[in-house]
Amino acid sequence: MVLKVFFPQCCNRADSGLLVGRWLPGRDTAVVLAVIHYPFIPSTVKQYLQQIQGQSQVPVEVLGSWSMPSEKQEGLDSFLRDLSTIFPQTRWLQVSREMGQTGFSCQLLQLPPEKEEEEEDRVIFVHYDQRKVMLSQLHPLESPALPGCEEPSELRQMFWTVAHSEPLFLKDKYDEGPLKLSHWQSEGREASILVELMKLASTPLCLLLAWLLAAWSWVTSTRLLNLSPLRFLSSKLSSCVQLSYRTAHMKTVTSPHTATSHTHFMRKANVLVSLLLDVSLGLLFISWLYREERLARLASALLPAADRVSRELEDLLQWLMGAPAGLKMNRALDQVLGRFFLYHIHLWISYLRLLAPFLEVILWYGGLSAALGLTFALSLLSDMLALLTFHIYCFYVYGARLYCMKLYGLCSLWRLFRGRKWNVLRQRVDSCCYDLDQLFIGTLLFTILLFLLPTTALYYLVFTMLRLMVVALQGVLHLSVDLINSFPLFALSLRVFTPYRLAEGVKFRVLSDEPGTALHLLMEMNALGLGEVVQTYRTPTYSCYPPDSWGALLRKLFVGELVYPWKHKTTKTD
Amino acid sequence: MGPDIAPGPAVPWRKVLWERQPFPDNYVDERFLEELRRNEGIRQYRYWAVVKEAVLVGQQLSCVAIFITLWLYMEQGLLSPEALLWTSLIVGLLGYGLHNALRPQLGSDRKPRTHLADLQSAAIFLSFTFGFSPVLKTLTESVSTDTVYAMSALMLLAHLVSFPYAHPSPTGSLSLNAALFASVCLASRLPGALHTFAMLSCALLMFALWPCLLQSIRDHAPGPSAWLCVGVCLGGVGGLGSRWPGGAVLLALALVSVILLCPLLLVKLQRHKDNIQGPWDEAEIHEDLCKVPY
Amino acid sequence: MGQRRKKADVSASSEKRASEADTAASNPTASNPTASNPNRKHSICMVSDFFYPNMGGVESHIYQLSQCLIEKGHKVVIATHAYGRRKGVRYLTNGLKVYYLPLQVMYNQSTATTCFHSLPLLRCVFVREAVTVVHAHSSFSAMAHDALFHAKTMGLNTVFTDHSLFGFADMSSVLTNKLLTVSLCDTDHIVCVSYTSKENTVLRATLDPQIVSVIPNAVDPTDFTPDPSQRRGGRITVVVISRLVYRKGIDLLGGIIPELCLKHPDLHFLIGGEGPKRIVLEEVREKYQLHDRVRLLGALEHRDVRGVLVQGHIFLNTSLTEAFCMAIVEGASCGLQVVSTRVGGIPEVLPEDLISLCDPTVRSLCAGLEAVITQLRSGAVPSPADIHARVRSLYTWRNVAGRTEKVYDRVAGEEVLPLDRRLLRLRQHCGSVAGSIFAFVAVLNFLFLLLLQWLVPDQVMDRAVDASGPRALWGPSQRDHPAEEAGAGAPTAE
Amino acid sequence: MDNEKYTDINGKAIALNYQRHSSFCTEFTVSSPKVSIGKVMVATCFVWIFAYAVFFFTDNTAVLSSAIIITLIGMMLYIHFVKIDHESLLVIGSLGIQLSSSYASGREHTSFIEMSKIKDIVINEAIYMHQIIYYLCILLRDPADTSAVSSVVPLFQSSKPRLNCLVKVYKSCQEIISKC
Repeated sequence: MVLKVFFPQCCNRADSGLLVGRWLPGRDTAVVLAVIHYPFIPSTVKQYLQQIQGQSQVPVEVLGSWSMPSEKQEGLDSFLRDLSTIFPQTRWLQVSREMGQTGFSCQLLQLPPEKEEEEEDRVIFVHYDQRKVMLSQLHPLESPALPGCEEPSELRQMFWTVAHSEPLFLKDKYDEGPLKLSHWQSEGREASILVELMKLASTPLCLLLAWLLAAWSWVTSTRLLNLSPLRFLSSKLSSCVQLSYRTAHMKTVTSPHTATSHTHFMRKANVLVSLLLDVSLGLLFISWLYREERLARLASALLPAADRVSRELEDLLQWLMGAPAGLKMNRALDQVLGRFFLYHIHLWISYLRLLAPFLEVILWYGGLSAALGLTFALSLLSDMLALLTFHIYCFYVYGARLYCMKLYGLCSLWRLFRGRKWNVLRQRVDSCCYDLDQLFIGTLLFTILLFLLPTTALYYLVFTMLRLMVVALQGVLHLSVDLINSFPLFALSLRVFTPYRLAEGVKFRVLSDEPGTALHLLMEMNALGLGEVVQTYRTPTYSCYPPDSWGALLRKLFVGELVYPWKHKTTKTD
Repeated sequence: MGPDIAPGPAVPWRKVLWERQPFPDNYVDERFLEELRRNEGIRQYRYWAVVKEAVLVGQQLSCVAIFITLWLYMEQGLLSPEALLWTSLIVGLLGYGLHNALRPQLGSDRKPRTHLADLQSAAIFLSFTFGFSPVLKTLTESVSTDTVYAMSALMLLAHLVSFPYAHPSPTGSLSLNAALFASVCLASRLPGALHTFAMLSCALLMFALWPCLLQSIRDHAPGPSAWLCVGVCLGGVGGLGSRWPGGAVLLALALVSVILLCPLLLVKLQRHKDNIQGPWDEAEIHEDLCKVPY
Repeated sequence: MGQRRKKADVSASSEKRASEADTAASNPTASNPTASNPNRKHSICMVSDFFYPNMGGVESHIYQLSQCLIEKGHKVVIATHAYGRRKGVRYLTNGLKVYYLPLQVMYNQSTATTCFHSLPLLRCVFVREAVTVVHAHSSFSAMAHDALFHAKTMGLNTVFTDHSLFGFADMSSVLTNKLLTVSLCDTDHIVCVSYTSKENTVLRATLDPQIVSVIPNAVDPTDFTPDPSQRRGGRITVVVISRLVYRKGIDLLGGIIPELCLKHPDLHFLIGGEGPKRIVLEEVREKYQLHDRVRLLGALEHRDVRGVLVQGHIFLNTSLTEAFCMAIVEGASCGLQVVSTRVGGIPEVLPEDLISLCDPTVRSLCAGLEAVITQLRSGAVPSPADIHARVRSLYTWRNVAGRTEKVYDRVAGEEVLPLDRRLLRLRQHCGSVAGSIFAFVAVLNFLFLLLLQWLVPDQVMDRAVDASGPRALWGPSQRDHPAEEAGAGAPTAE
Repeated sequence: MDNEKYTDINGKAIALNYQRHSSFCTEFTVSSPKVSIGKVMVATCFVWIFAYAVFFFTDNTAVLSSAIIITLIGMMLYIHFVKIDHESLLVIGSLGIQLSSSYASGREHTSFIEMSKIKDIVINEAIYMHQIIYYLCILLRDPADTSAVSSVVPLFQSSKPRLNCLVKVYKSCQEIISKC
C-alpha cells in the first residue's frame, strides 16, 4: 500500500503545527488543506473544525503533525505522540523536515499502535497549488446522468475537497483569534466586495427583465398569434426564429435563482457575453448606417438592383427560348415554358413597383432592429433577401416539380420497357408480362417523355443554379448569426487569460528522487484545448442538427427534390 | 493410409469414402477416370432442318427491311398514307381472320381472348396513336436527322437481337418496345401527322401482330410456314431493291449467310467438338419450371 | 469490444511468458528438426478467403482441421481477409491465431487477385510465424491462389485443398481451369474431398494423380445427435438446409413442394438457409397457399442447425453439384432418412442403405421421397439411434487431421524449385502462351519480393510469439477454459 | 539505464532509457533519431528546384519568394506538429500513468491516466501499413461495467519500438502495477 499525501505548496515553509485536512474515503490518500500552528487549545481546534465542517460539507479533521526544523527540538517526538492521543485518529501522520534535505520525511502511526509500520519510500508527496486547484474545473465535466458509475475518481475527490473548503481559507492570517493557520491567502478582498455589490444590484434588474420577458412570452403565446398561417410564416422567417432564440437566452440569463452547477454558470456567462457583444456590434452598425444618408442611398439602390435582376432573368429566358448553347430542344414545350416564366417576371416587376414608395421607410425601421443586436439586423436582411428573390424561388419550384415528375415517369416506363414492374408489397422489381396495348402505350409515352426531358432538365438546371446562389447567400448570413449566437466567448477568454480555470487534467513532475526519502511530485494543471473549449461550451442553437452530406444534397438536386435554406432539410446553413 | 504405406491385400478398391480401405490416400486405381465420357448427348444436326429454323431469323430480318422500305416510300412521298392505312387495315383483318380460324385448335389451357377484348385493344391503339401523332411529329424536329437514324438503327438492332426466335408468340417486351421506339423515331421524320399515324399502325401490325400469326401458322403447318418465311425474305429483298439496290444486295448477302452459310458452318464444325463430361458436371434442370415464375 | 479485450488479454498473457521464449524466438530455425524425422512438428499457415464469421463447409473444415492439428502439437495460423469490423489479429480456441488481413473484397467474399498486392502482408505473416507449410483452401478463393504463388516465390512448400467441382462446358470454366492449372502447377500436393473431386481436379489442372490425395470432410458426431422427441406427431417433416442458390437446386425444390404437398396432406417442409433463390420458394408458397406447411427459417446459425434437423423425418438435398456433401452426413447423423440427388461425390459419401439417391429431376426426386414416406408410414426404417450409431464413426476430424499430417510430412521433405526451374516448369506445364505470361508474372513477383526484403529486411520483423505448436506459450492452462474463448472460438462469433 | 541496442519496426535505431525514481515510480523515455539535416536539405532542394522550374517558364519572382515561405512554414509545421523526438511514459504506482511526447520544436503534450481508470497494460498485435507489428497499449476500464474495456490507448505511437523493447517496458510496468 502506498500512502499519498496532497500537500499545498504554500505550507512548505510554514512553522510547525497540526496538519488539517481530510482522508479520502476508501483510499489511503490524505489531502492536507492547512496547518494550525502552535500554540493552540485542542478543544478550540476541534470546535473550529466542527464549525468549518458545518459551513462546507467537507469532513475536515486533524491528519497529524507537521514539524518544521527550528532550534528548540527537545522532546518534540514524545510531544507529537501525545498529540496523537489528544486527537484520536485511526491513522496519524508525522511529517517533518530536516535542515539539510529538501524532501520531507513522513511517519504513519497506525492506531492501535502495536501494528505500526513505517517505510520511507512508500509515501508520495504531491505538491499542489491550492489556489489553482480551488479555482479550477476538471474536464470532462462528469455527467450526473451516467448511471452505474462508481465513486468519482481520486483526483476528482481531491479537487472537490479543495474547492469546497473555501471557508477554511477565508480566515486571514492577520486577524487575531485563538488559532493561527497557514494556507492560501486570497488577497484583494476589495475586488470581491465590488463583485458582491454588483451581485446585489443585479438581482432586482434580473427580476425586472424576467417580468418583462414573461409578459412578452405571454403576448407571443396568445392564440391570435398562433393561427396556422402566422405560425407557418414565423417558422419560416429567420428574424422570428432569431427573436425566439434571443428570448430563450434572456430567460436563461435573467433566471432569478443563481447558477448552481459549473456548466449552468458558464452557459449563463457565455450567453450574457455574446448578448452584450451582439448589442454593441448592432449599435456600431446603426451608428454607421444612419449617418450621411447611407440609408436613403441604399433604398434608392435596392430597387434598381431588383429591377436589373429581373431584366437579367428576362434575357436569360429569351436565351433559353432560342437554341441555348447550341442545344436543340423541343420548340413547342420551350415556347410554353418560356412564356410562362416571362409572365411571372412581369408580375414580379409590377409588384416591385407597388412596393417602391415604402421601401425606404421599411429599411429605416428595419435598421432600428439592429439596436436589439447585429444578429437581428442580419436575419432581417436574410428575410428581405428571401422576399426579394421570391420569383426565383417560384421558378425553381416549378422547374423542380416538372423535372421530378418527368424523371419518375421515365423510371417506371423504363421498367415497362424492359418488361419489369415495381412490386410495391415486396419492395423489389419483378418480371411481369404486359399486354400488347400496355406495351404500346407505354412505349409511346416513354418516347415522348424521353424526347421532352432535355428541355425540362435545362430549365430546371438554370433555375436551380439561381436558387443555389440565393441559398448560399442566405446560408452565409445564417452562419454568421449562428456564430454570434453560439460562440462561447467567455469560456474562451477564461481559457486564454487563466488557463488553470479550465483544466483537462493534471500532469506530474518528479521533484526529488533522493533514494530513501519519500517521492515528491509537483502537480500542475493541464489546460483544456481550445477546440474542446468551443465544443464543450458553445450554446446549442438550431443549426446543431447533423447536416446531411454534400452527396445527399447532390442526390436531391438530381432527382429534383426541393432544397430549403431554413428548415432541417438544407445543408447550406452550416 | 499414408502415401508411404504399400498397397495392402488384394481386396478390390471401391470408390467409396465411408469405409476405410487399405490403400494410400493418393492411390490411383486403374478404374480412375472410368466415368469420363466425351461428347455425349450431342445431337447431330441435319443441314436442312437447321436451315428451316434459320429461315425464321431471315424473315424477321427482312420484316425490318420491309418496314424500312415502307418508310422510304412514305418519306419520298411515293406512297400516300391513306393507301398504306387501307392496305394495313385489310391485311390486319385478313390476318385476324386467319388467326381466329387457327385459334381453337391451339392450346386450350388458358381461355381465349374474346373478340370484344380484341376490339377494345384495337380501339386503344388507334385512338392513342391518332391522338399522339401530332405530338410525335413535332417530337424530334429539333434533333438532327442522323441522330434519329442512328438511334432507330440501334433500336432495330436491339429488336433483332432480343427477339425470341424460339417461340415468338408472346413477343419479348424488350424487342417489341425497341421496335416501336425505332418506328416512332422514324415516323416523326415524316412530313405529316397522318403519315406518322399510318407508319405507327403499320409498325404495330408488323412487329406486334405478325409474329403471333406466324407462330400459330408454324404450330399447324410447319412446311408452308417455312415457305411463307422464304416469301417474306424475297419480298423484303425485292422491296428494298426497288428503292435502294445497294441495300438490297447487302440484305440478300445477309440473308444468304444467315440462312445457308451459318447452318453449313454449324454442321461442318460438329466434328471438331470435344467436351468432357463426368459425374462432376452440374446437372441441368430439364423440366420447364414455368409454373414457377423465374 | 469484447473481442478486442480477449485478444488483448491473450496476447498479454502470452507476453507474460515471452521472456523465456525470447531467446528461442530469436532463431526460429533452431527448433525445426530435419525433414527426415517422420513425427516432426510443422508450422502451418492456412490461407483462404472463407473463414468465420462467414459460414459454410470450407470455413468449418478449416476450423476443425486446425483444431485437430493443434491438438496433435503442430503450430497453426490462419490468414483470411477482413470481415467488416473484424480486422487485425484474433485468437480462437486453443490459441488458434487468425490474421484478418485488410484486402479488398471483390465478389462474394472473394478478394480481388492481382498477383502482387497481397504479397507484403502475406510475406509478413509467413516470416513472422516462421511458416514451413502453406495450406490453401478452396479454388474459389483468390487469396488462396495468391498465397500459393507467393509461397513458391518465397520458397515454401504448399498444399492445396479443393472443395468444389467444376464443369468443362462453358467459357468461364475454361478460364478458371486455366488459372487453376497455373496456380497448381508447382504446388507440392493437392487434397481433394472425394474421388470424383480428385478426377475433376486432375483433369482441370492436368496434374499427376499421384500427388493428389483424397481426404474426405468430416462432421463432429457429438454436435449432431438424434432426438426423436422433437418430431411433431401426426405429420411428416422434410428438412432442407442449404444456401438458397441455383447450384443447390432450389428450382427443383420449388417444383417438388407443390406436387408432394398436394398428394400428402400431412407433409411439412422446413427450409433453412438464405439466398437469392428464396423468392422462388416464397412465390411457390404464395401460389399454393402453403404458408402453414412450408416454413422458411431464413439464415441459420451453425449451433441452431441440429435443433432444426432433429425436428424432421426426412432430409432432402437437391444439389445440382457437390464435391462432398456435409449436409447429408449431418442429417444422417441426426437420424434422418436422407434423400439426395445422385451428383458429384454424393454417391461415395454414405452407404446405400442410409441414403436413397435420385436423378436431379422433379419426377425422380418426388418418386424417391414418396418411397421413403411410405417406408416411414409402414415403419420399415431403422431407428434414428441406429443410424446415428452407424454414421458417427464414418467421418471424424481426428482421422482427417492424421491423414493431412501425413501429407505435410511428405511435402516437407520435397525441395522447392528455384526460380529458373520454376519458370521452365510453368512454360512446359501450362502451355506456351499462358505459361510465358505467368512466368513473367512470377519474375515480377520475385522482384517485388526482393524490393520488400530491401525495404523491411526479414530480421527486422519480430518473430511472433507462438500460441500453439511445440513452443506454444499458453499451453493447457489456457486450453482448459474455452468458455472465455467461446466468444471468438464458436463458429458463430459475429 | 541499459545500453542495449533497440530498433524500431523499420530498423532505425532508437534509444530506450528508463530511470527509477523509486520502487513504484519509473519513467521510460523512447527517443527516436533527431530530424536529420540531410533530409531537410533534400526537401528544400526539391521545393526550390521545382520553384525554379516554374520561375523559368513564368518569369514571376513571386514564385521564388512563395517557395521560400512554403519551405519555412512547412518546416516549422513539421517540427512543431509532426516530428516527435521523445516519448516518455511515467508510471506512478497506485496514482496513475502519464504519457508525454515532446516535439522537435520543444512543444510538449502530456496526458495523465488515473490508476482507477486503467484496467491493464498489454502488448498487442496490429496491422500497420503493410506490416504486422507489436505495440504496447493501455486498456481503459469501462465505467459502466468494470470487466469490459471502453477503449485502448496505444503507447509509443510515433517511434514504434520492436518487441524486445516493448517486453522490457511491459515487464516493469506489470511489476509496478501488480505491486500496487
